[in-house]
Amino acid sequence: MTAWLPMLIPAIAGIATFALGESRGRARNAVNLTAAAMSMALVARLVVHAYNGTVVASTIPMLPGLELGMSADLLGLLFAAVATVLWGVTLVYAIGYMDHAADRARFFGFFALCIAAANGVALADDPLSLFIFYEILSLTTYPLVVHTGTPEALAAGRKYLFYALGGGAALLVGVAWLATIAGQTPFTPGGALTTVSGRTAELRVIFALMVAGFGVKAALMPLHGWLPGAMVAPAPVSSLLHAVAVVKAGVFGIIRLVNELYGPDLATSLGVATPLAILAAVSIIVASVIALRQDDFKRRLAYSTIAQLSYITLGTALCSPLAAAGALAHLAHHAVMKITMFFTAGSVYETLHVKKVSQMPGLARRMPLTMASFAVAAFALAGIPPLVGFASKWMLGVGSTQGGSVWALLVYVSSGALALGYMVPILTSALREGDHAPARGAESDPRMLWPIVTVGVLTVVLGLTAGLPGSPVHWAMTAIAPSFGGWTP
Amino acid sequence: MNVLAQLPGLLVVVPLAGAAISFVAGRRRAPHVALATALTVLALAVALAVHVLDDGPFRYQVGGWGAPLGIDLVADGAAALFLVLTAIVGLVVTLYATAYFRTDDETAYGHGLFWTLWLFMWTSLNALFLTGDVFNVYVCLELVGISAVTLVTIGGGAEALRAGARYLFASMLGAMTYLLGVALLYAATGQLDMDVLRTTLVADTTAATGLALMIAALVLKTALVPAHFWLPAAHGSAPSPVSAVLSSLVVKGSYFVILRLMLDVMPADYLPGVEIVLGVLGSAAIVWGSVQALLQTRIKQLVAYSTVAQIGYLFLVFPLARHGADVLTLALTGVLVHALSHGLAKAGLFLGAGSLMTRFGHDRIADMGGAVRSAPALTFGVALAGVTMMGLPPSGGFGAKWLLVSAALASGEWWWAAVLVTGGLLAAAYMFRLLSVLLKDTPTELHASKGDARTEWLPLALALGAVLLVLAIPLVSNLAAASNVLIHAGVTP
Amino acid sequence: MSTYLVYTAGGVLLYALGTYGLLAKRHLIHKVISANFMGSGVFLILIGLGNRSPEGGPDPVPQAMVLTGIVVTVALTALGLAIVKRYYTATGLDNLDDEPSAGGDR
Amino acid sequence: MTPILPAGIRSLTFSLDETGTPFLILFAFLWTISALYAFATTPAGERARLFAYFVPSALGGVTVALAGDAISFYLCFALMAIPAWGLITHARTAEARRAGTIYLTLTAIGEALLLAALVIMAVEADSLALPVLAEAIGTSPLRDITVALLLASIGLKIGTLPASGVLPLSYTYTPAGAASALAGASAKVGALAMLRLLPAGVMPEEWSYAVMALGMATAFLAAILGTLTTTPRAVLGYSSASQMGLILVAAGVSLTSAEAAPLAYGAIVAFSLHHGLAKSALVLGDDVVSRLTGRARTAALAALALPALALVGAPLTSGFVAKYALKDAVHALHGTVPEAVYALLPWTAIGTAALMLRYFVLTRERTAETHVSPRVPVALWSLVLAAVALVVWMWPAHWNVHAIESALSLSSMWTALWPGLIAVAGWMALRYAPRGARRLNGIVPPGDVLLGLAAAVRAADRWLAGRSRSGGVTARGERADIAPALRATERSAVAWTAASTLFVLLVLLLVALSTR
Amino acid sequence: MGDRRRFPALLPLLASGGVLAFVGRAVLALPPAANGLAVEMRDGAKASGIKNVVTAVLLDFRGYDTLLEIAVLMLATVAVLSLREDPAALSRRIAGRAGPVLGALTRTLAPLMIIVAGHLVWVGSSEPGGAFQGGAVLGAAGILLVLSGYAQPAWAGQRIVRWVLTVGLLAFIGVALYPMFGGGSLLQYPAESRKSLILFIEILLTLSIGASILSLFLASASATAGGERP
Repeated sequence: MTAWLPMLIPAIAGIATFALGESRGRARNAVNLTAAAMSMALVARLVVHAYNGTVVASTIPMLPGLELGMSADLLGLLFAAVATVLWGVTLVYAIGYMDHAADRARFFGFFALCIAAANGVALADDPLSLFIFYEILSLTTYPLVVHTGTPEALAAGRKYLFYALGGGAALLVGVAWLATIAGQTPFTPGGALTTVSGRTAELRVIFALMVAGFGVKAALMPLHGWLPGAMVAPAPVSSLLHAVAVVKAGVFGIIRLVNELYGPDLATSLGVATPLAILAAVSIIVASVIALRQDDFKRRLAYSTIAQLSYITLGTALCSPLAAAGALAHLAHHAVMKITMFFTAGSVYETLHVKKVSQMPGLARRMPLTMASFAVAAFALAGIPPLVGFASKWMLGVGSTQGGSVWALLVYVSSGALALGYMVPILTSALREGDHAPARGAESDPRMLWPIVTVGVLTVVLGLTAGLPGSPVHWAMTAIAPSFGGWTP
Repeated sequence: MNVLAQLPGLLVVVPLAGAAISFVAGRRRAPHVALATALTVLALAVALAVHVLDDGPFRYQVGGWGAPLGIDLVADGAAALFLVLTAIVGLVVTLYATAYFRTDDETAYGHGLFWTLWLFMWTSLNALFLTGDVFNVYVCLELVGISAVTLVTIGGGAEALRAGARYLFASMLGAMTYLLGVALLYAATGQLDMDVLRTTLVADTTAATGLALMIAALVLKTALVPAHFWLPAAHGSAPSPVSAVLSSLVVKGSYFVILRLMLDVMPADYLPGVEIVLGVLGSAAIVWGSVQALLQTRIKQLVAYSTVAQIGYLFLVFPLARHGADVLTLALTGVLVHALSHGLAKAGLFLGAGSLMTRFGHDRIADMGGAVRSAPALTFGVALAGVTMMGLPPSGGFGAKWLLVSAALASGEWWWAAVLVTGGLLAAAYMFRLLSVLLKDTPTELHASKGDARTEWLPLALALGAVLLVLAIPLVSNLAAASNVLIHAGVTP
Repeated sequence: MSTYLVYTAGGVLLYALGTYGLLAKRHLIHKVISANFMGSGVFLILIGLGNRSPEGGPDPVPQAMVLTGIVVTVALTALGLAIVKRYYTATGLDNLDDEPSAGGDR
Repeated sequence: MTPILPAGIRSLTFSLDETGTPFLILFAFLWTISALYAFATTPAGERARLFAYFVPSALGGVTVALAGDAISFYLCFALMAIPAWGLITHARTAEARRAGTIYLTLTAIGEALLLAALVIMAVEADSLALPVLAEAIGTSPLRDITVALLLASIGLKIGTLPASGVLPLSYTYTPAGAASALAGASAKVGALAMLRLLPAGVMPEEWSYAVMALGMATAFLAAILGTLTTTPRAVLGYSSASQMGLILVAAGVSLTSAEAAPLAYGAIVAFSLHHGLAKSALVLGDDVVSRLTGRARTAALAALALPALALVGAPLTSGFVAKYALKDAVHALHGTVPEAVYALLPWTAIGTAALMLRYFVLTRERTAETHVSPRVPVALWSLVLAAVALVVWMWPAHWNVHAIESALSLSSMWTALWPGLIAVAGWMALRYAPRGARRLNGIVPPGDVLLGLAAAVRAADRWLAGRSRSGGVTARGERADIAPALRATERSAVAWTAASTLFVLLVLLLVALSTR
Repeated sequence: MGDRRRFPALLPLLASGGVLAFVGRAVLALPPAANGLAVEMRDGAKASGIKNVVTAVLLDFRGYDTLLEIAVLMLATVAVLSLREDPAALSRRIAGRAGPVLGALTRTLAPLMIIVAGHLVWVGSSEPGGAFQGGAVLGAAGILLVLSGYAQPAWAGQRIVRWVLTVGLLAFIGVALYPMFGGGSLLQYPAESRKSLILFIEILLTLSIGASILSLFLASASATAGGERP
């Protein structure tokens, strides 16, 4: 039962939020923050268990011959931890951001449900369970995307759904097909399809279908079209979409798919890993180049997200242990970096109504702490040591090379260069003399400022402590090791 | 009296008595009669389902004669499932109707005869789900047809009358076709009981012609494309509680008979090629119905065309049934789950549409912006019903889609899976066309006074039921295993 | 040609005629009557085919079916007429094609 | 865990070794002078802005000599290079900004290439320690690509063709103090990278020859470009590129021959020290001269001769020794290409001499621009000049004994002098050249082809943007609306006669199928 | 006029022709001799004690069909009643205007018809006849009385009318339920009281059927009368 709690606690919080209604703001905040704290404590406990080799798991019967299962293994817990911790941070931020907005009950309710779904995706023990929570995630995100109810928001929401449901459909067919040929296939490090012999053509098609399904949320090109548009949502939602839950669910799905469903060996011998890797590589480069050309702040971040997600996909698809571990670590690292950036974007919009990079001159003096946090995250994203982004990029690069894919290494380093290319102009624009007068008093609502600083500091701290037991890097390596047989880092 | 053994009989007679009594009771007391009947029937239906789950299917000899002399009722898992669905939807619709039909105008809504007509319809549906006799099916179908046509016209507008007239003629055409089929079948076999027919049917032109006519007639009553011509108008212009019942239950009645005839009564390949035609028409229904739903500008027309599409899913079981017991089990369980979830969700959707129309005072989708502000629970209910229509988890619709897709893939005929998936996506398209308007941020003056709380929460309750159905799939699967189709196919010992 | 075939053939013919009427006749009353044709056709077929017993004497089951069928058809016809009349009252139309009534022949 | 896993701060190691020491001294000296100079010459209001970039850049620029492992090296490299953008754009003019953008782009690419090479080397060595890396890559199957990556990265740093414009771009708009550090120290990190990372004596000869040829080409071509520009700083930039081309020749030598490698390394170190100090002196000198008037100005202009002569390689200067070391290194190789290079090496001095003349002329033309007391700048400049003069005598002797020995021979004196004489003669001749030739004066903007490249990229971007906009419009415009057709189809399909007939036909179809 | 969107008339003709052909073929494919269930029914009828086999089939073997058939009839009545317009207009519009001849005729015929109806019910168990036939005659008598002004038209708003309409069905239901308490199933008449129970049903049914037919007529008439309205 404990394995269900990381999913159930936010879900209950979400329902309670709906039940409390619009007017009881204090109670709503209390419920959500308490739930976040409880989830964090719970995940922490599960992590300790998992590190000690005890994986808490539980199943309930669902479809004929198939069970719905949750299992708190290290791999899933990493994602769950990211979602849960950043939920807490985002909650504080969102309470500040949405201070005067309408429909907060709806907003926070669906927000909590999103986290519940993300935790469900994280801890799902088999493809079916994962699929179910994956789709729930699509659905619970929709109301958040269209939250403002403006025509642009609705259009973006429609686009989001079009993509998400299309992907979901592909995933459904893939999962169902796999179930018909392999039955219940709980995720197993190194591959769960040991009982299937032959049927290579079918397995290839299923792999492609599942990649198409996860690829939508992972914004793998050409399935990325929804992401830039979804930027119309309120900033906490963008943070959630990009950093915490939604897109990460996609790449996490790919991680599970490659490492624990097919297994690196089968994925390689079927010849499905390399095309995926190439697709991811193309996404990285193309998205980065497009990001260079965006003036809209959030759109630029969105294309950056597309590129960074494909880091993870590429690392996973290389089927090399260190690259896979790097991919997993990057899942956490990118979350921290990108949430800083989106918080910044939200903060400058909410405080000064700045939406474009070209409107930023003067911002560095007007919001020094905010922009400093952003700068740190930006450099981390470009992979400057010893910040957090470097650690995973280094792992990915080393892993690529060890796996014999120097080309992937070149993709990574090129992308790092491009990241500098699209991040630095934001900083330089903000550093120019401009219209925004230096701050008098607080630079923004403290409930928005301190979360930004917190995650900003986190990008430094996690980078400096990379490799210590419990750090995402160490965690990722421990979690990924079983998928590669006897590999020890 | 051993109630358990008498359940099939009671399930027909109790609502019939309710109908008669409600007529005598007059328009003020009729709602109470209906409510009491609804509760009783629900209890009976649930008891029957439990009984069937425990002890397996059983036959009930009306008059004590037994087939072939008398008429037998058949209580198997599938029948129990439809009976429970009918009872649940029936109860909710009855509750909703007590709010919806509240008016001081004595002549409105068929002079308060809604309750009687509705209980007659319920009777006929129960009878249809239970009957084991092909001629008795005819009588039941006529009962359903007359009550349905009348309920469509009960609102009294020109559009409703026109729809009712179309429905009536379609109904007549179907009834005559069916009766002709029965005549030929009886002439060829000398039997009317389905179980007897199952064991005695041999290849014969006349019998095959008769059965084909019967199937075709039932297809018309089920409104499978291209025989859907009467449905959108009828379901779209009836009062909302009626639309709910028509869409969620009535089409299932005739479908259930097709299911029995095709999969239980007739030996495999008795009507060669018909199962393929049904599958193809089902696919066409899914695509065409969804596309048309997408084009509608009025809310109930949209929901009605959605029914046209959702009916298509039910027919995919027939081509899949040719692929062995495992696929049949998956597919049958799939359509049963689909029938259930669609029944609940579509009723919820129609009730929700009715509540929206009452609040807005019109039925134009484009002008329903801002509903989410003033009626959040209602909007949420519509959205949840939509989730199940699209077949997204966690919902009953998802369970159905999963099972059917699995069956299609296991059969090797993957194109049915493609149709299913396309249907889900199209459903998403038309549902979100509606939802995106409801979620729009437009300040709207709603007729809040007309918003009885029941009309907001009952649709949500139904939709929630459709969603939570996903948890009951093991139960449905057990009921499917206790259905004669699977037992006679040798799946269940 | 056996006796039963005469009845049956008549029934089939009646049924086909009714079918045509229901399909093609525009006036709603015509349609109701056509449906009755179809019903009568089936009844004739039932009676006719029920009369093939080698022992003489008709088969009672088709007879019972016909009796039930007649009552049902009466009910349907009554409802049909009521709806058609009410429809005419409400719209002034006697067909389903949105065409003005032919006039005089309602 | 293997040592190449990222371990955050624990991955970073710093140590001082024989290779690092001269660079540390050079970097520390130059950055310190440059910091003081910049502090003294920058208006108080702008100091914060300048030093926000200067401090990290200097930090990286100095500690890079101490970096003991791949990650630290990369970190310091990046730390120095990226904030330098702020120094280049400090003037906030459009040109400065454009220069900054190009610089940053090339830096980012260079960083990326370096990182890629470092990753491969770390993997192949299964270690992060710098001394192990170059050794391990020599025997790796990934040797060629790694060396190519390294050379490309270093090439971008030191302004090798076709990126020869990067150095002029980075000096031209930068405030003098900071520019002196960039000129003296920044590009030398590339030299350090050669020593630290390039494998010695393992590459095929062709590689070596190609690198040497590229170095020579850069040396000549950058000189020609430099003479055609219009600001003293740009001239110095091209001069740097030209000089760094010579360093690349040394690197080329080391690639293929293990025996010649020590000589080549000596040459690289010597060149770095010599050029770093001399170029720094020249950059500052330009600024100092512009601050002085009258006799002081004349004296300063005269003093500029010292670093200028050193660059040309006049006897008794550091340049002379450095060039000699290079010659020795090249001479250690046999074959057509090394011999051709050997023969051509003295000719490069003509270009350098021409550049120095041009610099001189341009500096002399500069007028006083500021009224800040020139005392501190002059003092700092004097320190650098002293270093230029003295460094050659503090040479670690064992690196290039031969150079010291032969430095004073007559033949070598002549060898060192004639190119300068040719240059002077040529310059004189040019004064009487036809008008057409004179129009060449100033046709090369600092940055040369890079500017063109940047413009091309911008044009492509505009074109793309325009195309995607118009493309979108056409797509929408041409999309046919099928909704009315679908509605009409449904309307006729549900019309009674059609629909019921269709149904009866369906009945017939089913019957026909059933009774086949 | 109105030739727009006219469906080609040939197609319905072809379709009907196809029906003729296929049904004809099916009929011709039948063997000329077949018993159907005739033998079983006759044997069964002997066991049930009802002399008229058709009545036995209708009310006993397939009594369930008949129960639903009664339901159909009552349903149709309710349906038509629900479609009627303002009941108050009813009496105005169907004003009985009996002339002397019709009056005399009615005075003679009506009682006769009621007697015939009773007779038909009574002989139903052994000869052709029964509740439907009786009810039809009874209904006709009612129509005659209303048209000739001897009786006021009644409508469902009156409780008594509703009771009369319903009593047959209610009785049938009661009788159907009754055996259940004795362990039998629906409509399983106890052997000893079979005949009297059936007669009881038939009598009440005759009343209800007659009332139904009358109501159908009256309600339809009221719908017709609305023709003046736009």
